[in-house]
Amino acid sequence: MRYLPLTDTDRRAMLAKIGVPSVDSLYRDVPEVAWQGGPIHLPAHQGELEVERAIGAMAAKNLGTSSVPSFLGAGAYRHHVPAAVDHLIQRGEFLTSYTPYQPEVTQGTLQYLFEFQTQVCLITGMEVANASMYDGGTATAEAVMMANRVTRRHRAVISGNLHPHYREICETHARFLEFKLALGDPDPSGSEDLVGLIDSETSCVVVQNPDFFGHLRDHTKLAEACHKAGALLIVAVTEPVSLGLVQPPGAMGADIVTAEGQPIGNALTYGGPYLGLFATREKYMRQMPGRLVGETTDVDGKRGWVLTLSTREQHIRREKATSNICTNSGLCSLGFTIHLTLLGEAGLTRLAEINHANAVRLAERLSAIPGCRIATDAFFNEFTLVLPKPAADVVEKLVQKKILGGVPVSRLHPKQPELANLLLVAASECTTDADMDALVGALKEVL
Amino acid sequence: MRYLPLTDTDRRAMLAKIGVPSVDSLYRDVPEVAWQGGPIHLPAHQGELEVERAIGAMAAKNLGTSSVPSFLGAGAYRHHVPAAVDHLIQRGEFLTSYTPYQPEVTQGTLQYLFEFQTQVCLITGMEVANASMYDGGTATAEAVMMANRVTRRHRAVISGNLHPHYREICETHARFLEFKLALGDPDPSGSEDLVGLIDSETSCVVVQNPDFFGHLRDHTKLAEACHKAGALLIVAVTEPVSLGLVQPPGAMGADIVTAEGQPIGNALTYGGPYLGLFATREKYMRQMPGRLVGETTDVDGKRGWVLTLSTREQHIRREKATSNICTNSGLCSLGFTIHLTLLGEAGLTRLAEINHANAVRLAERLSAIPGCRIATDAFFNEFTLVLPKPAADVVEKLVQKKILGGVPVSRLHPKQPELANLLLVAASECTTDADMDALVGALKEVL
Amino acid sequence: MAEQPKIETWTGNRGLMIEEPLIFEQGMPGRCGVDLPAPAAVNDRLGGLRRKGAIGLPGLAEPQAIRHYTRLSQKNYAIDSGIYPLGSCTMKHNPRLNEKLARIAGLGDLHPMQPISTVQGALELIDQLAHWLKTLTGMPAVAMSPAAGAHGELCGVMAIRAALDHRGEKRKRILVPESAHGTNPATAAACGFEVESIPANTRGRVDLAAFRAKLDGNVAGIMITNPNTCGLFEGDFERIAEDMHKAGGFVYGDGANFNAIVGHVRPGHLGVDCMHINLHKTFSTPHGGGGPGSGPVVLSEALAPFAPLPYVVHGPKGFSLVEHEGSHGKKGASFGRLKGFQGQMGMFIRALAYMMSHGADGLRQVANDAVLNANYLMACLSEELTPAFEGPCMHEALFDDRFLKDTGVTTLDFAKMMIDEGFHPMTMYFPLVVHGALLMEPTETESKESLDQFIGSLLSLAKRAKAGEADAFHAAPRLTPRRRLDETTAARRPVLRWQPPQPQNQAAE
Amino acid sequence: MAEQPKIETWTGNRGLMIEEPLIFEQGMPGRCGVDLPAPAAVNDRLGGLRRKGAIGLPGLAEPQAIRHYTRLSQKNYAIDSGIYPLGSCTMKHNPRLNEKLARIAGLGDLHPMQPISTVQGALELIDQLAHWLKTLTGMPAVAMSPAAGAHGELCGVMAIRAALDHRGEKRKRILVPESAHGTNPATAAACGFEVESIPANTRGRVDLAAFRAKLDGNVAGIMITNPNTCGLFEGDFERIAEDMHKAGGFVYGDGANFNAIVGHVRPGHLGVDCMHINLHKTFSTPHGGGGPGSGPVVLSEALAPFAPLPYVVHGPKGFSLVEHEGSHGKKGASFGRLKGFQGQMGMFIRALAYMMSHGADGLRQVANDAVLNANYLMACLSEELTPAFEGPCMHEALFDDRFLKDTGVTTLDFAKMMIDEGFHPMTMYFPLVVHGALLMEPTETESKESLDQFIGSLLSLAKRAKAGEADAFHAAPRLTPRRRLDETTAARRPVLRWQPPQPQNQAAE
Ligand SMILES: Cc1ncc(COP(=O)(O)O)c(C=O)c1O
Ligand SMILES: Cc1ncc(COP(=O)(O)O)c(C=O)c1O
Repeated sequence: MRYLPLTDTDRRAMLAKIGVPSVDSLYRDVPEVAWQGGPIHLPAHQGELEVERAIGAMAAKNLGTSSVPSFLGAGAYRHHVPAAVDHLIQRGEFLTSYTPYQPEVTQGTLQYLFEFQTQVCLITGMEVANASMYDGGTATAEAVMMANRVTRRHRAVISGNLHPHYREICETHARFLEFKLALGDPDPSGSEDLVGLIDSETSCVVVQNPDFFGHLRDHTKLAEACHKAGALLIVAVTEPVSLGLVQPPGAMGADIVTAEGQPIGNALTYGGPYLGLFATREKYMRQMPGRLVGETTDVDGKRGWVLTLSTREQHIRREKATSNICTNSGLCSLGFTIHLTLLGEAGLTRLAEINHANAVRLAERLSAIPGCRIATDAFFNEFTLVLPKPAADVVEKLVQKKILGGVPVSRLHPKQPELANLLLVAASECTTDADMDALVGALKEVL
Repeated sequence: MRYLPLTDTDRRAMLAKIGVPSVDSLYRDVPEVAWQGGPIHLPAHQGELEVERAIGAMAAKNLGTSSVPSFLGAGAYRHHVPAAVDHLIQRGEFLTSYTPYQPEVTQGTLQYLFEFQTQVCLITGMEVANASMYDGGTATAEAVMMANRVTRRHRAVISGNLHPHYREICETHARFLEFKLALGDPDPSGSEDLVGLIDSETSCVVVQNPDFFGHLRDHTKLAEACHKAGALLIVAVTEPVSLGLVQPPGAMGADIVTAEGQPIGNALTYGGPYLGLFATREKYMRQMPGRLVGETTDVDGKRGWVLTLSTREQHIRREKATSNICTNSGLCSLGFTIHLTLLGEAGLTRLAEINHANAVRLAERLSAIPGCRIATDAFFNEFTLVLPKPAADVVEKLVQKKILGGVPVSRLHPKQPELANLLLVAASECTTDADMDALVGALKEVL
Repeated sequence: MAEQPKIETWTGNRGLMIEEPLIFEQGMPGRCGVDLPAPAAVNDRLGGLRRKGAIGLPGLAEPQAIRHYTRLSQKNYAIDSGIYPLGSCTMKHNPRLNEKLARIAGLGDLHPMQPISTVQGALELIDQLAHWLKTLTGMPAVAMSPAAGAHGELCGVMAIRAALDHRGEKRKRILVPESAHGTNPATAAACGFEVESIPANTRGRVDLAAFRAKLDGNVAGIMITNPNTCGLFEGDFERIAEDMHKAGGFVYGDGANFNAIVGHVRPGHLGVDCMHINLHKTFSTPHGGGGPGSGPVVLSEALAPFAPLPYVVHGPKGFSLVEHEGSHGKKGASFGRLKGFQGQMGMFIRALAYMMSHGADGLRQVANDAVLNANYLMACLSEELTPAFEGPCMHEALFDDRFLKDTGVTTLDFAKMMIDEGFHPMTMYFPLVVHGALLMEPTETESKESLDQFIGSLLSLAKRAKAGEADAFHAAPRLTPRRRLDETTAARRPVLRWQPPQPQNQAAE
Repeated sequence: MAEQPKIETWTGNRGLMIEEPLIFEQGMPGRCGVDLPAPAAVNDRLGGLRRKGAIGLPGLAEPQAIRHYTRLSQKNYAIDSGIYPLGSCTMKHNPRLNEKLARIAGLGDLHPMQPISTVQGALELIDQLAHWLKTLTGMPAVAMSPAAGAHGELCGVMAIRAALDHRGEKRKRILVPESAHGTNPATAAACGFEVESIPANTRGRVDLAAFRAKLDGNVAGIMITNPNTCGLFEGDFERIAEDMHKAGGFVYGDGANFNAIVGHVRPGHLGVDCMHINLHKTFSTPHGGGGPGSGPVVLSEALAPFAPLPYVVHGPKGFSLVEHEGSHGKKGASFGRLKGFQGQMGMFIRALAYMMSHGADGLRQVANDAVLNANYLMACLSEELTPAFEGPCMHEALFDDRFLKDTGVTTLDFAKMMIDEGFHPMTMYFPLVVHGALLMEPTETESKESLDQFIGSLLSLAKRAKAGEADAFHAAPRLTPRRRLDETTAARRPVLRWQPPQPQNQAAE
C-alpha cells in the first residue's frame, strides 16, 4: 500500500512497546455490535494506473468545455488561467499546509492572504475583506446574516435577479434563523426597482451586478435609499472579471460586497471548489464572518502577518461566533491572487475589455438571427437571448452538434413558464470567431 | 511582454546611469553590415492562449501512444510513471537550478545525484556510475572511446544486434577519431558469436542485452574472452526495467554498462530528452566521462556532497578532457531516481515481472496467428515477430485501425531486405487484454 | 557548529531564506504578467457604467510573480516538509495522483450548468463516491453538497430541524459536549438552537449522567464527536443515541475523526442520524493552507427525506440531478439549498481516487496504522509527558501540561521550541476539557522512523524544560523566517490590507 | 536580531531547514511507493537469465518519497529563488507554459519510432522551430539533433571535417581563443584535431595579429564565441571569418551567448559557417540542475550537405524524416548520426513556445534588456569593483579581482559571502584570460529592483572586504544548509556511491 510507510516489522515493534498483542486490542472501547470484523463490500486497493483508467473512463463520458465551443455562464465562467497559477498552487508548501495557526512557519500563507484581502478590497472598491468563504452563494447568505447583526433587524430584501442559487441559500438560512425575506420576481427586462420594498425592518437589500440576466445597473440610488432607511446594501458579483471594466460596487455605495472568485484563477471543475469573496466597510469589520489576516511585527521588530480578530470566530467564541465557518477556500484564494498578480492593473482591464468586446460581437450576431432577440442592453460578458422556442430544447439540440450553447434560464427558474425561452449566453477571451460561427450556424439550423 | 520586468521608466533610468542615450549605442561594437535594424520576418509576440492553441493544433495532428493500443519499443518504452514523479521534478528549486557548482546551496541536486549514481550501480551490478549522459546511444559511444583510452587500443567490435542508432553513433565517432570498428551483422536468430572477432588490437566488444531483436543472452563467456584478450566488455541496455528481473551485466562480467534511462521516470516525448546511464568498475573511475558527485564533509563536520574528480572534465582539462560533455540530463536523472525510489526493490521486481508476463502472453497469442512466428525465444518485454509480409506495410495498415502495432525492423535496417518482414513488438504494464485483442484481431484482418 | 553571535546581511536575506516584500511594493505601471491581444473594436454596451479611476493593482512580470510565490512558499511548513501532528486535523499525505486526476479534461473543464446528458460521467463519479461513503458509514443516504465540515454540520442540524418541523415539534436545545470543536456550538446557534454544554467525565468521555440530566422533550439532538476530540472512543455512544432517540431527538455525529475507525466501525450501527465526513481529513484531499474542503453528510432513513438540493439520482435513462423540489416527480421535503451548484467536485474526484487506491482493505489498514501510530506516540512520550487520560487512545494522543508544572514553560513555549526542531506543533489548548492540552495526531502516513525522531526530540525538550531551561523556551522559535509575532497589537489596531503610501493615488486618472 | 551564540537542536534540523538522510538509510523491505497488480501467471521466457540475488534498492512509501525530494529541493538555490547571475549560463526565467505544453497528449506521449503518418504535427513543430532558428541567425540550414551545446559543437566541427574530407583536405588544427569555454577545445580534440590557443588582446577580444600568425593551410577552422566569454562583441569577427575562409578553413560560432544579440545580429551575416544555439540558454528551456539541454546547429550552404541524420523534409505528402543516407532519394554526404532518435523534442516544444510568446519584437527586446541589465550592473558595481575591460559590455559584466588586492579576500570568498546574502554567485575564475574573474550575467528577466538590491549588497561586501573583514569572508557561507565543503578529500578518496553497512546484505537471498 503505497501511502502507508509502516512495515509489519514496525507494527510488531510498536505493539510491543505499547504492550498490546494486536491493533484490535487498541479498539477495546468499541462495542461488539458496531465492530465490523467481516469483509467490507467495496473493491480492494488498486494501483495508480488502474485508478487513472477508472476515473479517466468517467471523464470520457463527459463533454468538457475545453473540447467544444462553450457559452456557459450563469455564475461560473471559464477563463484562460496562466500555467504559472496551477504550477504555483501545487507547491507542496502551499498545497499541504493547514490553516496558518503557527505564524512563524506559515508566513507564506499569511502574506498571500494579506495580499489577497487587499486585492479584493481594490477590485470591489471596499475597505476590508476576509480571507475567503466557500463560494459566492454562501458568502452572500453570510452577508445577509451579518447585515442582520449589524442592523439588529431581521428582514432582507432580495432582488429577483439575484442568482437563484444565492437566493435559495438565503432562503434556507432564513428558514432556520427565522428572519424574513422579501423576494423580488425575476425580471429579464432589467428594470426591477427594489426601493419600494425597503421598510424600517429591513436589514439589507441584496442585488447582483451584473445581474443573473446579465444586466449592468447603477445601484447608487438604491444605496442611498438603503442608507436612508438604515439598511445595508449588499452587492453580489458572480463574474469578478467585470470589475476590470465596470464601476465597482464600492463606488456605488455598497456596504458589503460578495463575489464568486472562481473566474479568476480557478477551474470550472463542475461547480467546486469555488471561492467566496467577502468585503465590507471598516466600521463593520468586527461583525465579519471568516478569517482575517493582519499585519504585525515579531520580537525582532520585523514585519510579519498573523490571523487576527479571532474572537469573532467559532474556535474562540463558539456559539457566539459571527459564523460557524472553519475550513474556507484557502487554495482557491491562492489561485485567485496569483492570477490577479499576473494580470495586474493593465491585464485585468484588458481582459475585461476583451470579454466585453467578444460578448458585444456575439450579441450582435445572435440578434441578427430571425426570431432571436437580446433582452439585455447593458451587460458585461453575458446576456439573455430570447429564443422563439424553449431554451432547454434548443440547448439539447446544440449538444447534438457538440456545442454547449448557454444556460437555459428554466434550468434555474423551472417554475416560471414565462422564462422558458430565455437563454443565458456568455463569451470570454476564450471565445473564438470560429466558436461564434459555430453557434450562429447551429442556431439557425435548429430554430 | 510578460517575461520582461523592465518598464520604460526603468530603462530610461538605467540608460542615464550608464550614460548612454539608447540601448543601440551599447551595441556600438557591432558592425553595420551585421546589424539588423529592420523588421524580422517572424510573427510578433502572442499570449499564452494563442501559443497554447497553436501548439495544441500541432499536437492534435499526431496519434499519441496514450490514446491507442501501442506496442512500440526499439529503444524507447512507455511505462506508467507515478504522478509524484512529474510533480517533484517540476519543483522550481530542481527545475530552474544550474549544474551544482556552489555546493552550499545545491545540496539537493548533489544528494539526489549521489543517490542516482548508487541506484545505477545497484541495478547494473557495477561499482561506480556517473551523473548521466545525453542518452543510451551517446553513452555507448563514450564507453567505446573510454575503452580505447583504458586499453590504449583502437578497434571496437560491435554486435550486429546493437541498436542501429547506437551503432551509427559509434561509427560517426570512429570516423572522426579514426579508430576501427568491426561490425557484426544483424542476427534476428540471436545466435551471434563475437568471440571470433576479438583480436589483440581490440579495445572492447559492445553488445546489447536484451538485444535489438529482444534476445536475452548470457554474456559471461564473452566477458571472459574479452578479458583474456585484454579488451573490455561493454553492455548496453535499452530497457532498464529488465534489470528488475534479469541478471545484470555486472554479474556477467561487463566492464562498462551503458543504458537508456528513459523507461524509468521519463516520458517518450518523441525521442528526447532521454537519459544516458553510464557505469563501470572502480578501477576505471578516472577514465570516465561526465560528472561525478562524491561524499565529503563541510567545515562543521557535517556530511555533504560535491562535484568531484573534475580534472577529467572539459572545464578543467580542456582538450585533454575525457569527454566534451557539459550539460547532461540532470532533470531526467531526477525523474529516473524518483521513480526508482518509489518502485524500490519490490516495485521494480514486480514491474519487471508484469512486463515480462504481458510480453509472454502477447507472444503466445501472436504466434498463433497463421503465418506469424516469434523469432525470439528468450526475451524480456519485447520480441521479434516474423510476418508473412513487409512489416512496414502491415504497420501502416494497423495505423488505419488506430493501432500502433510495433516498429518494423526495416525502419532501422532499411538496407537489409531479409529483415523486411520483421516487426519488433513490445508489451508493458500498460498493455491491457483489450489492447492485445485489438492487435491480434487487426493483424488477422490485415495479413 | 561555530555560529557567530550575530550574522547580519545587507539584504536581510539569510542564505536560502529570502525576504520578500508585498506585491504592492513591487508593482510598476507598464509591467504585466500576461500578454493579451487587443480587444475587437466595438461600441461598448456598458450602459455608462465604465469604471472611473484606476483599480490600484500592482503590475508584476511573470518571473517576478513566480519568484514571489516561490519565496512565500519557502516560508511555510507543510506535510511535505515533515510531520504535522495537528490533532483533530488529520494532516495526512496528499497523493499527487489525485491532483492530476482532478485536472483532467472531462472533469476539470466541466461547467456546472452543462446539460445533464453531457455530464453522465461526472454524476457517476458523485454517485460512486456516495456509495463508498454510505457503505463505509453504514448509512442509507448522503448529502454531497456541503463545502466543509462546518458546512456539513449546518446541513445535518438543518435536516434535524426540518424533521422536527415536519413532525410539528419546536424543540429549542442542542446538547454539545464540552470537548466539542467550536464549529459544533456555532452551528447549532446558526440553526436557531440554544446550546447546552455537557461536561466530560474523568475518563474524557461524555458524562452519561450529566447527559441524561439535560435530556428532555425540548432537546432537538446532540452533536457528538466519536472518537472524540480527546482521541477517545465514546463507549457510551449507543446508549446516548438510544436515550436521545427515545426522547425524540436526533444524534449528530461529528465525523472529523473518522480516520480512526474507517473500515472498523460503521457509525450507522451506533445510532447516528447524520454525520459529516471531512474529505479533507480522512480522505486526504489537501488542506491547501486553509481549504477548500468538502463535508458530505451521511443521513439516516429518518433524515434522508430532508436532504438538501441538489442530489444525484439514477434512472433508466442514466443519472440525473434533482435541483428543485418536485422536479423529480415527487414532492419531497428537502430543506433547500445550501451551496451553489453541486458541491466540491474537485474534492470528490480526489477522495474517490484515494478510496479506490486504498480499497476496502487499505482503508481498514489506514485506521489501524493511524491508531497504532498514536498509541506508539502515547507510549513513548509518556516517559516525560503527562497523558491526559488513561487507556489506549484512538488516532490522537492527548497530553496535558502537568509535566511542565513549575518549569516556567507553557504549552505554547513548548510548541514554539518544537518549531526550531523542525516540526509543526500539535494542536494546543484544545480540547478545552484538558489543561494546557497538547493534542497529537500523527496519522498513518508517518513512518516509525519519523515518529522515533519526533519522540526523541520531544523527550529531550521535556527534559530541558524540567532542567530549568525556560529562557530558551521563551525565546523560541529562533530559527524561523519570523520569530514570535505580536498578536495583541495585531488585534488591537488591525491592519488588514496594504495601503498605498499616497492615498491620492487611488483617486488619480 | 538577538541570535544566541549557539542554537543546537536535538534533531539537527533548523526550523524549516530539515536534515534528510539518504534514501538508502530510510528504506525498509516490505515498503513500496507503488501498488502493482500481480503479474499474469506464465511460464517465463527469460532463457535462464533470471536475476540471482537481491538488487539492494531501498523501499520507501510515497509520503516518504515526496518528503525526501521536497526537503532536498529546499536545499537548492534556483532562478525561482532569486537572481542567478552565472555568467555564460543565461539563467533566465523558465516559463511554466512551456512545461505544460511539453506534456500535452499528442506530444509528450509520442513514441520516436511511430509511423511518419502519425507524427505530422511533431515534424511540423520541428520544422517551425528550425525556421525560427534559421531566420534569427540568417543561416540556410539547421541540424536539430544535438543534445546540448557541447554536442552541437561536435556536430559543427564534424561537419567542418566532413567538408574538408569531401574536399580531400587533411587539415589538422583548430584555433581556439584562450577565453573559450572548455567544451570548445575538448570538442576539437574529440573530432581528432589539434587545438591551438589564440591569446586575447588587452581589449578582451581575439588578438587579430596572433590569429593571423597562426593561420595557414593546415588550419581547419576557428571556434569563436561571439559575444565572447568576456561579455564583449568580437568587432573583428568578419575580418577573422574572411581571413579564415580565404585560408580555406571554416568558422565555428559558439552561440552560447546568442541572448545578447538575438534579433539584432544574424551570425550568418558575420561569416559563420556553423553555430550551436543552446536552447537552454537563449530560449529558456530549464537547466534542470544540469540538463537536459538542446543544441541545434545552424549551418552555412557550405556545410549543410554534411548535416547529421536524421532531418525533417517537407514534400507534397507532408513532412517526412530522412533517417538514412539515400533514403530520401539522393545520395547525400551526411556525416552520420550523432544522437538516438530525433533530438530533444521536449526542449523543441518549450523553445518554440518561448519564441512564439516573445515573437520577433519580443526577442529583440530580450537582447536589449539583457544588454541593458548587464551594463547597468557594470556601471553601478564599478564604484567598488574593478571591471576587467573598458567600454560597454554585451549581456554580461566581467570584473577581475584587483578590487580585492591585499584584502585577504579571494574571488571565491567573495562569492561565498554573496550566498549568505541570498544570491547565487556569478561565474568565477572564468574566462581564464582575467585574473580571479567574476563574470555576471543578470539576463533580461531580472527586474531593476532585483538588480538594485544585488548591487547594494555587492557594494557593501566590497567595502567590507576593503575594510579588513577578511575573517567574515573566510567563514562564509554561514547561513546555508552546509558550509564550505572539503573538495580535496572528496577527490583524493572518492566516495561516489552509498555502500550498505554490512556488505553481506548484497549476497543474501
Ligand atoms: C472535530 C471537528 N469538527 C468539525 C471541524 C470543522 O471542519 P471544517 O474545518 O472542515 O469546517 C473540525 C475541523 O477542524 C474538527 O476538528
Ligand atoms: C560559451 C559556452 N560554450 C559552450 C557551452 C556548452 O554548452 P552545453 O552545456 O549546453 O553543452 C557553454 C555552457 O556553459 C558555454 O557557456
